[in-house]
Amino acid sequence: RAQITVLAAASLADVLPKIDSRPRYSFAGSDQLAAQIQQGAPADIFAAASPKYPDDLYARGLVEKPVTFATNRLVLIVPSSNPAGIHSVFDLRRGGIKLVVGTPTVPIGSYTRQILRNLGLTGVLSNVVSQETDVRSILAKVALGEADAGFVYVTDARTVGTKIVQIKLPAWAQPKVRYELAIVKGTKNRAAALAFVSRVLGKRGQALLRSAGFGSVDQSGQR
Amino acid sequence: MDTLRLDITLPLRSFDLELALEVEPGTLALVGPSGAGKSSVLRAVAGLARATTGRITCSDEVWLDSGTRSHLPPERRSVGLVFQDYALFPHLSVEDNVAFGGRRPRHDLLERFGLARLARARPATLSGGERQRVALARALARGPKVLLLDEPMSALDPHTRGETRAELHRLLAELALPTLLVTHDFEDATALAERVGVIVDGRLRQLAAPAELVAAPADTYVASFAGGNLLRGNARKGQAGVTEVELEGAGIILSADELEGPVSVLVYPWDVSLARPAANPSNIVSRASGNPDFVRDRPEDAALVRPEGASSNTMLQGSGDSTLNHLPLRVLSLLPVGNRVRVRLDLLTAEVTAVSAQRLGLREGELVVASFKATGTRLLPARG
Amino acid sequence: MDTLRLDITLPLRSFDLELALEVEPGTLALVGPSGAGKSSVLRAVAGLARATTGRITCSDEVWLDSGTRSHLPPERRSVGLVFQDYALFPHLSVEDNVAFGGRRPRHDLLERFGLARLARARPATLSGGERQRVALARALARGPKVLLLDEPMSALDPHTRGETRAELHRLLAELALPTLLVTHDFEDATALAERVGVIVDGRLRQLAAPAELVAAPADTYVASFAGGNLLRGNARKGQAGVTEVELEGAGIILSADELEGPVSVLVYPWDVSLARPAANPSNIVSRASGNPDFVRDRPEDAALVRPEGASSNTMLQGSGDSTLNHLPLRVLSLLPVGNRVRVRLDLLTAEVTAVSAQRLGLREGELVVASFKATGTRLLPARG
Amino acid sequence: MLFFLLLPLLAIFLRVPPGRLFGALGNGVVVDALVLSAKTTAIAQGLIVLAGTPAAYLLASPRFPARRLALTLVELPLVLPPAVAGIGLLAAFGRFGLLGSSLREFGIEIPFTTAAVVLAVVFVASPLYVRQAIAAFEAVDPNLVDAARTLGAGRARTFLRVALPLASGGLGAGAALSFARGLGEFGATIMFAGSLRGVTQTLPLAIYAEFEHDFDVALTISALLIAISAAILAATKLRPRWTRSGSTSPFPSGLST
Amino acid sequence: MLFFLLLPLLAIFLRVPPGRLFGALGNGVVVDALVLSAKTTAIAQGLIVLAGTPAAYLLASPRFPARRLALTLVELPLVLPPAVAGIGLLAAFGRFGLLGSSLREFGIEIPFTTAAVVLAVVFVASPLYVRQAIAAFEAVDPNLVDAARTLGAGRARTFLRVALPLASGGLGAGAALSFARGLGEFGATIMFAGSLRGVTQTLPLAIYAEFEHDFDVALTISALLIAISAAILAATKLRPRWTRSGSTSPFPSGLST
Ligand SMILES: Nc1ncnc2c1ncn2[C@@H]1O[C@H](COP(=O)(O)OP(=O)(O)OP(=O)(O)O)[C@@H](O)[C@H]1O
Ligand SMILES: Nc1ncnc2c1ncn2[C@@H]1O[C@H](COP(=O)(O)OP(=O)(O)OP(=O)(O)O)[C@@H](O)[C@H]1O
Ligand SMILES: [Mg+2]
Ligand SMILES: [Mg+2]
Repeated sequence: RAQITVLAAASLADVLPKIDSRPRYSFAGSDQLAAQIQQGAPADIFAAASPKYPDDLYARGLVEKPVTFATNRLVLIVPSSNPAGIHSVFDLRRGGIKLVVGTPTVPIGSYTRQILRNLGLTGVLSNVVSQETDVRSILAKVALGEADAGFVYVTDARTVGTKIVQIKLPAWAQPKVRYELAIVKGTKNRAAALAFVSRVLGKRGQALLRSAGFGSVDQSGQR
Repeated sequence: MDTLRLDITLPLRSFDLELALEVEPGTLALVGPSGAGKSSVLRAVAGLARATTGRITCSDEVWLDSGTRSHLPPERRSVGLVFQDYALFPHLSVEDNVAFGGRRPRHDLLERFGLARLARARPATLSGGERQRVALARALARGPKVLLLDEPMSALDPHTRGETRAELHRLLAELALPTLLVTHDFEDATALAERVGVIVDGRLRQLAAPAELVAAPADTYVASFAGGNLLRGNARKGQAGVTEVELEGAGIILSADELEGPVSVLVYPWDVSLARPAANPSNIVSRASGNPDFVRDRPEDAALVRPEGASSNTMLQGSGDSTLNHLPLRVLSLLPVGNRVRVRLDLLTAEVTAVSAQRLGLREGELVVASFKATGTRLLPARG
Repeated sequence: MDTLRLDITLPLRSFDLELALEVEPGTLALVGPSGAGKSSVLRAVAGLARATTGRITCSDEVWLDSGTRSHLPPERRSVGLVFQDYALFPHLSVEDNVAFGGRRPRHDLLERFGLARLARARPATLSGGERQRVALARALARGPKVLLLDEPMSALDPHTRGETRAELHRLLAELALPTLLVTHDFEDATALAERVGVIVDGRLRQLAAPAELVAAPADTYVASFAGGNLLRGNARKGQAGVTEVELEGAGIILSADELEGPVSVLVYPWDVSLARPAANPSNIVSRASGNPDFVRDRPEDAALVRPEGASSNTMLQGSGDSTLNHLPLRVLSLLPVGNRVRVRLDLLTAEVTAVSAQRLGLREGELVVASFKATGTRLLPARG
Repeated sequence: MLFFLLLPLLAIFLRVPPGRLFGALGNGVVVDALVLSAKTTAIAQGLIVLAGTPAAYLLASPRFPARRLALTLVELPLVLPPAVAGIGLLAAFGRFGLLGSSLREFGIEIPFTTAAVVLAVVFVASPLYVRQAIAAFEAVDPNLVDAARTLGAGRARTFLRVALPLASGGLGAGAALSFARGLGEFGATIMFAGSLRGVTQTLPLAIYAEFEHDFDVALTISALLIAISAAILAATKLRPRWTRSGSTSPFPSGLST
Repeated sequence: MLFFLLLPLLAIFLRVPPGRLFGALGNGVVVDALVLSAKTTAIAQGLIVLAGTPAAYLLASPRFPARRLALTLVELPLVLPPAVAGIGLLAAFGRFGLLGSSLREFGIEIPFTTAAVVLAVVFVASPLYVRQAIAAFEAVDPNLVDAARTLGAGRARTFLRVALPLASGGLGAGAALSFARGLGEFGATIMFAGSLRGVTQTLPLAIYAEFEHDFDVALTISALLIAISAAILAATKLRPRWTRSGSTSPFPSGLST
C-alpha cells in the first residue's frame, strides 16, 4: 500500500508522527506549504495551522473540502531572563518593549491581532520590532532574548522549554485557532489519505493532540 | 620529398597578411619587424589561424582551400611547430612532453637531443637551451612533413645562443624538411636559411639568398635590416658614368650605381675604412695635391687624387670603380665586438678591426675620415 | 659625485648571494648566466629585496645596515631602476609614466628622449625601443643618485638593438652616475661598461675591464662567457719553457702559458686561422720536411718546422712565442656573420673573414687545418 | 547546463505578465521594500568596498601571514545557510551576544534596526567582493608595484596610483556581484534584523511576506529582483581594463564566483 | 574586516560546548540529515563537475558567442534569494511547471524527492563551480592548447591531457566552494523538495526543524556544518598547481568567490 505524503504546519512536527508514523511528512510554514501545493507539489494531505490556506486552495479547486482536526491557543512568551520585566500581557503597553509578532498575512499574525483587539490592546502593536513570517522565528528571537516578548501557539511554546516563560492569555480573548486537514485533489492514493484523516480525527489521534497541548474537536469536525 | 605551397590572405588586426610561398626541403627564413605577421604565417600553415581565402598544400595533400571550403584541423596536418616560448607542457615531464606527439619510439629522440638525462625533469627546471631542444624533439616526434620554427632562438640568452644556432643548423640540414623559420634576427636568418623572406606589414618585401639580400636589397628597409648604413641624399648624373649624391648637408658622395632623384645611399659598415688627419713619420703617404695625409687602417688603398667638382668637405679619389669617398665625421661611440670595433659616426657606422682601431687610437668626439669605394655603395629610392 | 658601496648577503632560493662592490660614477656591468642572482643584486640595492646582513651606502647616506637594523624603504632611496621588461604603467600615458617619478620638469625629458611626439600614447602601443626610452626617462625623472639597469636590451629585437645600445652608451657617459648594468650579454657589457663583474651562483667570479676579461679570464666560465674556445686536456712541462697539453684524444697542443695537470686550453675564435691541404701554384710555401703544404688565410705566418716529440696528428712550428699549433679538424658548420664567417669545427670554433673563407672554399664536412699561436693560448685549471 | 540554470528564471518570468512588473511598482509594500533595499544595499556596498579593498590588498600580498587560513575564513560566510549566518550575527551582536552587551553600554542596539539589515548584507555579500578583489590585486604585476616604490611612491601612493587602477576591472566585477547578492539577501536578514515594513523589510523579505497573501505579487517581485540583479551583473561586463595578461575574461585576472 | 566576518562564526562555537558536537552525532535526526546531505551533495557535485566542466571550457573560449550574456546568466542564480530559486524550480519542474507536465508523462515527478534536493543544490551551487572553472580555463596558456593540437591531439584529447590538468587547481577550488555551498543549501531545497526526514531533510533543514524543537541542537548542527565546510575549503588550498603565471593565489588564475 503506497505511502502518502503529508504537508503539515511546523507546529505539528511532533504530534503527527506519533499519530501515524507511516506517511512521509514535510513540515514547514503553512504559507510555504500552500505555495508548494499551488506549484503542484505531489502531496496527498495538507494539514495547516489555520483554515485560511486550505479554504483558499479549496476555492481554487486544488484540495478537497477541508476538515478541522484541532484547535490551538496563543500564549505570550518572554525570555526566562525577562529583561523587560513583563508579567502580564498588559505590561506590553509600556513603551520601549521589543515585541515580535507574525505578519498579518500569516495565521499567527492575524490571530495575534485578534486577541489584542479582544483585549483592547491594539496599541501595543506600536512596540512591534519585527513581523515574522513564521512561529519559529518568533520563538527563536524570544528564546535568544533578542525580543522581550512574542505571541506564539502554546504548542510551540512548550518545545522551547526553559529558555522562555509562558504568560497565559485569558481564554475569553482567545481567537478560534483551527487546524484544518484537506486531501489534495488528484491524489493517487485517496484511500490511504482518507484513512489518515480518520486516524487523526479518531480517539487516539485526538488524545495525542490534546496531550501535545492542542484542543480537540468534536467528532463531526465539520463546520 | 614534400613541398609546402601556400597562397593565402589572412586578415590581422591592423592589416591583411597576403603571402604566396613555395617551400621545398630546406630552410626558408621569414624575417621582419615585430608585428609584421611572421607568426601569423606559421599559425595559418599549422591550421591554428584560418586564412579567409587561398590554398595551402603539402605535396598532394590539400590543407586549406577556400574555394572548396576545405580546412584540415591542426591535428590532421603533419606539421612540427616550435613556439616562440616553446610552449612546453609544464605539468608533464620532458619525456612525456616529447611522447605527447606520440608515434615514433621517443627514446632515441631523447638520446638524439641529449635529453635522456633529463627525461624525468619538469620544463620549469630546464635551462633555455634545454627547453629549446625539448621543443624540437617534441615537434619532431610526430615525424612531421613540414617544420615550423617561431623564433627558436629568441628565448635563449646570447651565451648559449651561438652554440644552439650551430646545432640547429646541423639538425635542419639532416632533416631536409620543408622548414619555415621565423626570426627577428638577420644573423640567425643568414646562418640557418638558404632563402630569406623579408615580411613587412604582412607583405613579402623580398625573397632571396642571404648574400643576395646584402648585395642587392630590394628597398631601404631590407638594406637596414641587413645591417647597412643608409645616407639620404639627392642623386644626379655625374661625369664618367658615376652618380653624384648630394647628401643632406654632408657634402657629396660618388656612387657607381645608377639612379636619380631622392635616394638612400647604402654602405655596409665593413666596407668603410677609417683614417685620421695626422702626421706620422713612419708611414706617410704624401701627395702633390694639397689635401691632408692619412694614416689609414687599410694600407692597400693607395693613390689619392683630388677630383674636380667635388665639394670641399668631401674628398674623392680616382674615378669609376676605384673611386673612394671620404667623409670627415665625428666619432660618437666605439663598441668593441669580438675582435672588431663598431665605430658609430655622426652619419654612419663603420666596422674596423680592433688592431686598426688601436693603431688609429680612435677616441670619442674626435674627427676621422671615413672612406668607402664608390663601387661599394648602392643607391636605393628613398622611402616615402 | 656619489659612490655606491655594498657588501651584502641575500639568501635566495637555491643559494646565498654574497657580494661586495664599490661603484663610482661610471658603469659597472654584471654579467652571468640566468639565475645567477644579477637582478637580485639590483633589487637589494633598490631596497625591494632585503639583504639579511651587510651594508649598502650611497656616499654618506646609509641605505642598509644590518648592524644597526636600519633599512631605508625603496621610495626613500634615490635610485633609478629600469626593469627587465621595463614595467611601464599600462594605464598611464607615456607622459604620466615619466611624470610618476615627479620632481624635475618632465617635458625636457620627453624631448631629450625623443618621446615628445608620444607623450599621450599608452605603453602598449609603443615599440620595444620606445618603451626602453620611456623606462629610462621615467627612472631619470627623479634625478636619482644611482642608476640600476636590468637587461635594458633583452626586450629589444636585434634589429633595433645595435642602435639603442649606442644611444644608451652615450647617455650613460653624459649622466656620469654610478650605474649597475645587468646583462646576459657579454657584448652589451663590453660595449657599455668600463668594468664587468661576472656573477655565477651568487658569487663574483671576476671583476675587471672587458679587455682584461678577454685577456686574462679568471676561470673557464669567464673565458667561455667571453666567447673563447676551451679544449680540455692534460698539461705537462715541455722543452724550451713551452707547456705541452695532451688533448683528450686530439693530439698535443703547445702553450706559452704555464700550468700542469688537468687544464682547459683557451683559444679565441679570431686567433684561429684556417688552412687546407691543397696544392695551389700561386702561393705554395714548400719545405724540406715532409709535412703537407698549406693554402692559408693568413699569408703573414711563414716558416714551417717539424718539431720533435709532437704527436703525428698535431703539427707545430718554430718554438717559443712564434710556435704555431695546427689541428686537422672537420668543418661542422659555417655561419656567415656580417663580413666574417664563424666556422664551427669538431673541437673549436674559428672566425675568419668572408674573403678568406671564400678563398679557402670551405665546405661542411671537409677537413681543414686550424692554426693558432702557442702565445695566443692560455691555460686554465679545468673545472670539476 | 546553461539551459538548466536558465529554466527556473525563465519559468518565473513566463508566469508574470510584463504589465504586472510595473503594476507592482504601484503597490506600497513593494515600493517601501524597494526603497529600503536600495538604501541598505547601497550603504552595505559602501562599507564592503571601503573596508574590503584594503583588506583584500593586504591578503593579496604573498607575505601575508596565515594567508590560506584567512582566505578560507573569507569564503566561509558564503557557504553558511543564511539562517545560520543570522543566528551567528545574533550570537555576536545580539543583546546577549559577544559584543552585544558591551555595545549596549554605549546605548547601541543593533537587532531589529536598519543597521542590522546592513550588517547582515555586509556579512553575507562581502566575501564575494573580497575574494574577487584579492584575485584582482594578485593579478597586478608585482614589478609595477616595485617600480612605483623605486619611483618614490610610498605604500599608500603605490596602492592608489598603481594597484587600484590596475585592479579596477576586477574590483568592479566583484562589487557588482556582492551588490546583487546583497540585494537578494534573505535568511540572515530575517533572522538578525527581523522584518518590519519600512525599517527592515527588504525586497526578498517582502516577497516572502507576500507568498500567502498574493502568490502572484511574490512572483512579480521575484521577477523584478532578477531583472535588477541581471542588469547590474551585465553592466560590469563592459568596463575597460589594463591588465597585462591579454585575458579574454571579463574579469581582468580571470576572476570567478 | 576579517574579524567582522569571523565573529559570528566564533560566537556560534562559543555557544556550543564541544562535547555537544559529538553528542549531536548520536541524535537520529542529525545522523539521518548528515547521511542525506552527504549523499545528495555528493551526487549534485558529481553532476555539477560532469556537466559544468565542459560547459566552462566552452564558455572560456573567447570565440564563444554571446559570452558575456552567458557569464551573466551563470552568475544569476548566485544572487537570487534561495526561496525565489525554489519557486523558480517549482515553476519549472513542478506539476504545473514548464517541464513538469511533460515529465509526468514519463511518470517522473521531481518535487519532494531526493532528486529534487539534488536539483536544488545543483541549481544553487553550480554557478560557484562553473564561474571558477571558466576562470581556471581562461588562465590556461592558449599556446599550450595550440601546441597540443599541432601535436596531433584532437579537441577532446587536448581538453583531457592539457586544459584539464592545467586547470585542475582552479577546478578543485571551485568544486570545494560549490560543495560547501551545496552542503549549506536551505531555501531552495525546502521550497522545492520539502523537508521529509530521510528523504529531503538535509542538515540545514534539520537545523531549521530543530529550532522548533531544541534550540541548542540547532546551534550544534550549525557548528557541525561550519566545521565541515571550513575543512573542505581549507583542504583545497593545499593542492599543487601548474599555472604558468607565478600567481601566489591558492587559485591558479587568481580565482575568486
Ligand atoms: N588572432 C589574431 N587576430 C587578429 N590579429 C592578430 C591575431 N594575432 C596577432 N594579430 C595581429 O597580427 C599582427 C602580426 O602578429 P604576429 O604575431 O604574426 O607578428 P610577428 O611578426 O610574429 O611579431 P613578433 O615578431 O613580435 O612575434 C599583429 O599586429 C597582431 O596584433
Ligand atoms: N624573492 C626571491 N626569493 C628567493 N629566491 C629568489 C627570489 N627571486 C629570485 N630568486 C631566486 O634567486 C635566483 C636568482 O634570481 P635572479 O632573478 O637574481 O637571477 P638573474 O641573474 O637575474 O637571472 P636572469 O638573468 O634570468 O634574470 C634564482 O634562482 C631565483 O629562483
Ligand atoms: Mg611572432
Ligand atoms: Mg634578472
